Amino acid sequence: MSVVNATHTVLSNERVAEDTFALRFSSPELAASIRPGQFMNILTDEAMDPLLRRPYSISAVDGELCEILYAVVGKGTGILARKRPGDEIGVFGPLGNTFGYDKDFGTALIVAGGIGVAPFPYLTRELQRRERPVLTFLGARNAARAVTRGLANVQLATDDGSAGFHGTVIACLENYLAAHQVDAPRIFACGPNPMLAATQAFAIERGIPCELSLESEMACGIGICQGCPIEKHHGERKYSLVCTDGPCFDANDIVFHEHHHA
Amino acid sequence: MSVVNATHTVLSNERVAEDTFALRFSSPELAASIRPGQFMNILTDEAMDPLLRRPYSISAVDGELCEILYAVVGKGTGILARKRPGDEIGVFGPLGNTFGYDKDFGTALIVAGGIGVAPFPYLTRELQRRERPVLTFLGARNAARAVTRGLANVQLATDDGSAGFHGTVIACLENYLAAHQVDAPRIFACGPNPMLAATQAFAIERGIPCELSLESEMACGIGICQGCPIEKHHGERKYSLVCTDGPCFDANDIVFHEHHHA
Amino acid sequence: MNTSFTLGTLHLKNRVLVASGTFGYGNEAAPYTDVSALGGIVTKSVSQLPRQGNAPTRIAETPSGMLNSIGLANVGLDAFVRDKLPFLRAVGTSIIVNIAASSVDEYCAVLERLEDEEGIEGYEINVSCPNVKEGGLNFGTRCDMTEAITRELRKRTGRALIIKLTPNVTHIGDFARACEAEGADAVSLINTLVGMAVDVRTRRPKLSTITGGLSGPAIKPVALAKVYEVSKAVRIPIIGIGGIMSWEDAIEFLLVGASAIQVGTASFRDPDTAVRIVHGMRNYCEEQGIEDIQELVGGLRVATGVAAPGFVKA
Amino acid sequence: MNTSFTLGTLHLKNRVLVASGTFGYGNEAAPYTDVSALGGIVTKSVSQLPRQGNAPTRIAETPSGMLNSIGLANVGLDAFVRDKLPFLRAVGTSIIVNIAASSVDEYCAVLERLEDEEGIEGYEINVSCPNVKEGGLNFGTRCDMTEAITRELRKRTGRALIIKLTPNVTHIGDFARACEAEGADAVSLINTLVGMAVDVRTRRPKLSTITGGLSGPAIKPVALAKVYEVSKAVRIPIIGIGGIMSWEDAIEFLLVGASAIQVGTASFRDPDTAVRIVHGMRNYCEEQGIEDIQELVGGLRVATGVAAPGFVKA
Ligand SMILES: Cc1cc2nc3c(=O)[nH]c(=O)nc-3n(C[C@H](O)[C@H](O)[C@H](O)COP(=O)(O)OP(=O)(O)OC[C@H]3O[C@@H](n4cnc5c(N)ncnc54)[C@H](O)[C@@H]3O)c2cc1C
Ligand SMILES: Cc1cc2nc3c(=O)[nH]c(=O)nc-3n(C[C@H](O)[C@H](O)[C@H](O)COP(=O)(O)OP(=O)(O)OC[C@H]3O[C@@H](n4cnc5c(N)ncnc54)[C@H](O)[C@@H]3O)c2cc1C
Ligand SMILES: Cc1cc2nc3c(=O)[nH]c(=O)nc-3n(C[C@H](O)[C@H](O)[C@H](O)COP(=O)(O)O)c2cc1C
Ligand SMILES: Cc1cc2nc3c(=O)[nH]c(=O)nc-3n(C[C@H](O)[C@H](O)[C@H](O)COP(=O)(O)O)c2cc1C
Ligand code: FES
Ligand code: FES
Repeated sequence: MSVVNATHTVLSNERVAEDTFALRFSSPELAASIRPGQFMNILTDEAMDPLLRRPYSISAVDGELCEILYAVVGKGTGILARKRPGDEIGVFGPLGNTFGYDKDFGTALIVAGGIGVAPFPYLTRELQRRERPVLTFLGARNAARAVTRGLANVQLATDDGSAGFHGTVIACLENYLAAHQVDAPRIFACGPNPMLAATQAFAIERGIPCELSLESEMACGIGICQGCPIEKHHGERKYSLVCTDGPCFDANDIVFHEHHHA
Repeated sequence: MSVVNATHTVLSNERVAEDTFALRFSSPELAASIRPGQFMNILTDEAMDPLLRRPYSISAVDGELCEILYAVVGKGTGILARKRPGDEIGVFGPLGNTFGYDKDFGTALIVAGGIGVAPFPYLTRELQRRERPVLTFLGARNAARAVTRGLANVQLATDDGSAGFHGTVIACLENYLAAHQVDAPRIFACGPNPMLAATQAFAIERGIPCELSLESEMACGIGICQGCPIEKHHGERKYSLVCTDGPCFDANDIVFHEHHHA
Repeated sequence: MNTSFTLGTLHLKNRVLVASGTFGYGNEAAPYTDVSALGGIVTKSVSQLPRQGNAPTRIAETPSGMLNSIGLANVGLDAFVRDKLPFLRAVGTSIIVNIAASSVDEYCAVLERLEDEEGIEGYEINVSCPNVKEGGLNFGTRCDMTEAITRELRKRTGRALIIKLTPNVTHIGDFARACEAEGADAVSLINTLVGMAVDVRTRRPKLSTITGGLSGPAIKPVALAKVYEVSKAVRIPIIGIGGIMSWEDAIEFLLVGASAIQVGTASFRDPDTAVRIVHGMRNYCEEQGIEDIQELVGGLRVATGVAAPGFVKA
Repeated sequence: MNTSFTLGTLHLKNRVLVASGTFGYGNEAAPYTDVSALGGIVTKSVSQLPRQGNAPTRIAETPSGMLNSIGLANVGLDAFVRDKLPFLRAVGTSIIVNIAASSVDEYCAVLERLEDEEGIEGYEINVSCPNVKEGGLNFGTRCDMTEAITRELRKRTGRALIIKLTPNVTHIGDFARACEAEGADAVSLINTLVGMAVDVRTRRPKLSTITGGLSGPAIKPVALAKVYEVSKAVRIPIIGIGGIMSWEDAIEFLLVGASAIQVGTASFRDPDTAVRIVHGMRNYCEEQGIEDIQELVGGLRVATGVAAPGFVKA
């Protein structure tokens, strides 16, 4: 595995939706080694505040170009949003495991909530390269925040009904499956924990194989801080680490807790 | 007094010598109120590291434009050097007292060491407006670091002799005064403390009126932290504050200590 | 919407004070912020005689913090009463005089002299001072000495008596309990953490006194933990101090148990910070439909049956 | 140029170690840095039985620092010996096993079991653990308990015995003296400061355990002051820990009296940090013409007749 821990130059950093940006940099090594579902840790500058890197999923790879999609929610993403072409960022990756896009299934059902859409343009490309049918269910607060770039067969659901289906992305998925026949589906989901918990419940109830890409506060991204536990049903270890055992987990293994809904 | 405590947009930030930059921004209020010798406190961004603003002398005022000259020596100046037109900085000023350019004297002898040159383009302009003769003695490590913009009748002294007089700026001044007759001189000096101590000794010995613009670590710039003391010979208070009683002091009042030469 | 807070003789119009030694005597910052909008001003520590303070260098920046060793530089009791108090009285905000001393007698003498003066609503006692009688051992690090100071001062004033605690102790709750037992109206915390900085180039300490006091955002997590610990130990009100830079920080201190807060180092970065926090807290309460900000005090939501504190707890 | 350091059975090829709990068991970080270039690895705390650790959330970032409440999550003694030690033995750097326990007996049992194992050069004892017999009171905050642990462990090993001190005490020098008196080969400090963070939005503590341990650059000034204090109290070597991010930071700790240093939180920001510090220190010594890095230990230049420490000192 070729690991990248280097400073890279920002090539572009455009606004692609409300409070949402796509940042691109060139890294032949990372582009060659990183796979859908994996992430990288980004350091915005040398200042000690913020102290820790932030994890970002790889959203697209185009030749030597790597792209991340991010929503501005705080300190680190705020600094990132002010980066301009020519500015530098520290990149460390690839980190974590990948989606099971080579597993045995028929149709890929991508379920994304908010910025949880980030890993899916890259996953979609890899699925299409394998000529696997892809249906995408995208949940967003409103039309202005929906990011559809690089996705396929998008069913949009908005909380305020400003576009597409008026309701949650799960309700949207449920409706769709009631009306259409989908052969050997497999769900790939990423988004806020409440949405993932709902996806998990839905998938288990319907007996649909399902992978969840989880978030957690993280300090290191490589398993040395033990800071990113997620409770599992099975196995002698009570907790797994989101950074190294994940971020992609089988929906059957994960236990969501009340604090996940904060 | 109209005080400015606002965010301003960087208009330009060019390299003017080795590790030395001139940064310009527009502030009608500050331009109208700030005088030669005064300074402003600049906040580079919202991050908590660096925590404190940094003091910079006003180096030039041109209509509504304000300019600072700075040398990259550490954290804050490093961040400042990466600012580009369009980026923002926090500006707080004017702070401190001014040079006595309206006092009663004949010829102004400006003595600058290194980045201590910063306040003098603006002082030079004000002196020339008053049609007072100005002689400038500029000390620099080498030719590449000498910043002569906005100065008048410059005698350059370099530590390595790469340009002008080979030696200290004080020796250069001494030679000059030995060879020339200067009527009712008054010294305005700014630079590293060892240079200021030497200037002080020279001025007192020759009985030349002399003002020193001092530096000190500073937290607040307005007299509320008591963090910037300078020992004085006279008065019942042992210490004065560089930020509010200075930064410009009469050479006769100041006591330099060994730690100033660190 | 009610933001006020009453503590014996002390009536704060809002919960935001400026911390001792970080706002001078009010007059210095007046050109740069609306001092009258503050809940109150805690003065620079006043000692019986003027103090010149420590030799330079007195301050050093650290990551998200700063070290200081000002050495209680202050004009002294007489000059304070003569030159500083008149301005403070006229400001239109509550005045709390912070007292520093090197013996119990000196604490008493300074307070007694101030009792004669109008316009002082309360006292904050800086016990983080070397006790000359005990070879310079810090009053605030010994429960018995903190107790003695509180007892003697309580005898001498009906005005609000606030003891300012140092965080540099093992069990700060014990100190708060001692103050409560001896009749203090409130405790304020935290004072600075002992810290040090070194200049690698010169191989010298950055401060002339070698060690100094660490303040700023770097210490906020420690301050929150200490306030929380004290809130479990005493019933008297707590004034929270330490790294408060924003109204969000201020609310955090209220949630863990502080009835009011003090803004310190933040005023150096921007002298208008405390006033901005006053407005920020008000807006937050209005948005949240909070009628009395008192609702937030101690309002931390703790999940029932929380795991025992981590091994790193003292 | 000599960078090595010997401490009883412990032979460090250089002065840079990685701190317990911040580098796992060495194998996790091996793909990202040249582990063999380190002076040594201090393992994650090992307890007699496996510990699952605390519930999420376990970490929260703070200004220039972070809070953690991992809860000693570790594989336990048997799995450590079986699964982790073989890799560590093969790394080619000194191995120090950090031991955590909830009773003196457990400390002894873990150490005795490890005595049978090859390739362990020393032990670091994490006394910042709740003592079940004393109602969860932290061993490290009581001199007598720290003393007892040191005494009992000293009886049981000839290997380097390092006691890791907590900073959450009034006079850390007393604890270092107790360790020295009971025969410890060295003390390491500091462990984390007790801290807390609150999420204003949810009004909940950010950590599941409410309070946690503060680490990172924010605490470096406190760590330097504690190391300096301990260096005045004992003759045994000190291993400095706390907010070390660069070789300059490392040199600062040597100057104030540390014989070696540990890199903790910095490895999360960049797992290659400790190795970069090894190289940075070497270059510095070469530039300065320093033949033996020992010259720097305690080499702080203090002006004679320094003013008494400022009022803010504990
Ligand atoms: C494996 C992984 C992949 C991720 N991929 C992406 C991505 O592709 N695009 C993207 O925009 N974001 C992604 N995130 C989340 C992203 O890392 C956080 O949004 C980011 O750390 C917030 O940083 P900040 O400094 O702006 O916010 P902060 O100032 O640190 O925090 C702002 C708010 O966000 C919350 N927060 C901070 N970090 C996290 C976190 N890791 N998870 C959940 N809440 C958090 C805080 O509690 C706070 O309420 C990913 C997270 C993980 C763990
Ligand atoms: C009244 C006044 C006016 C000034 N005007 C200018 C100016 O016009 N242009 C300019 O380039 N600089 C000026 N300075 C100095 C400038 O403020 C410092 O160079 C700057 O604070 C360094 O910031 P930094 O973060 O880059 O360095 P830091 O990382 O803070 O420190 C780097 C090195 O610089 C030293 N240092 C830091 N601050 C000071 C200080 N205030 N005085 C002396 N040494 C310091 C530190 O000890 C350290 O060795 C002025 C200082 C004062 C007090
Ligand atoms: C420069 C400076 C001077 C201080 N002087 C005093 C003082 O005279 N008396 C006192 O009780 N506290 C003093 N303090 C402590 C502050 O009042 C406050 O308790 C501490 O700085 C923590 O708050 P902060 O992090 O918001 O600054 C001083 C702090 C600083 C930074
Ligand atoms: C996530 C994390 C886990 C830690 N785990 C342990 C541990 O298991 N045992 C121990 O003695 N110290 C532990 N520590 C404390 C560190 O070893 C170190 O003493 C402290 O973090 C200060 O150093 P730093 O600022 O360089 O991180 C841990 C620290 C962190 C941040
Ligand atoms: S983020 Fe450190 S172990 Fe997962
Ligand atoms: S810088 Fe604060 S008093 Fe001068």
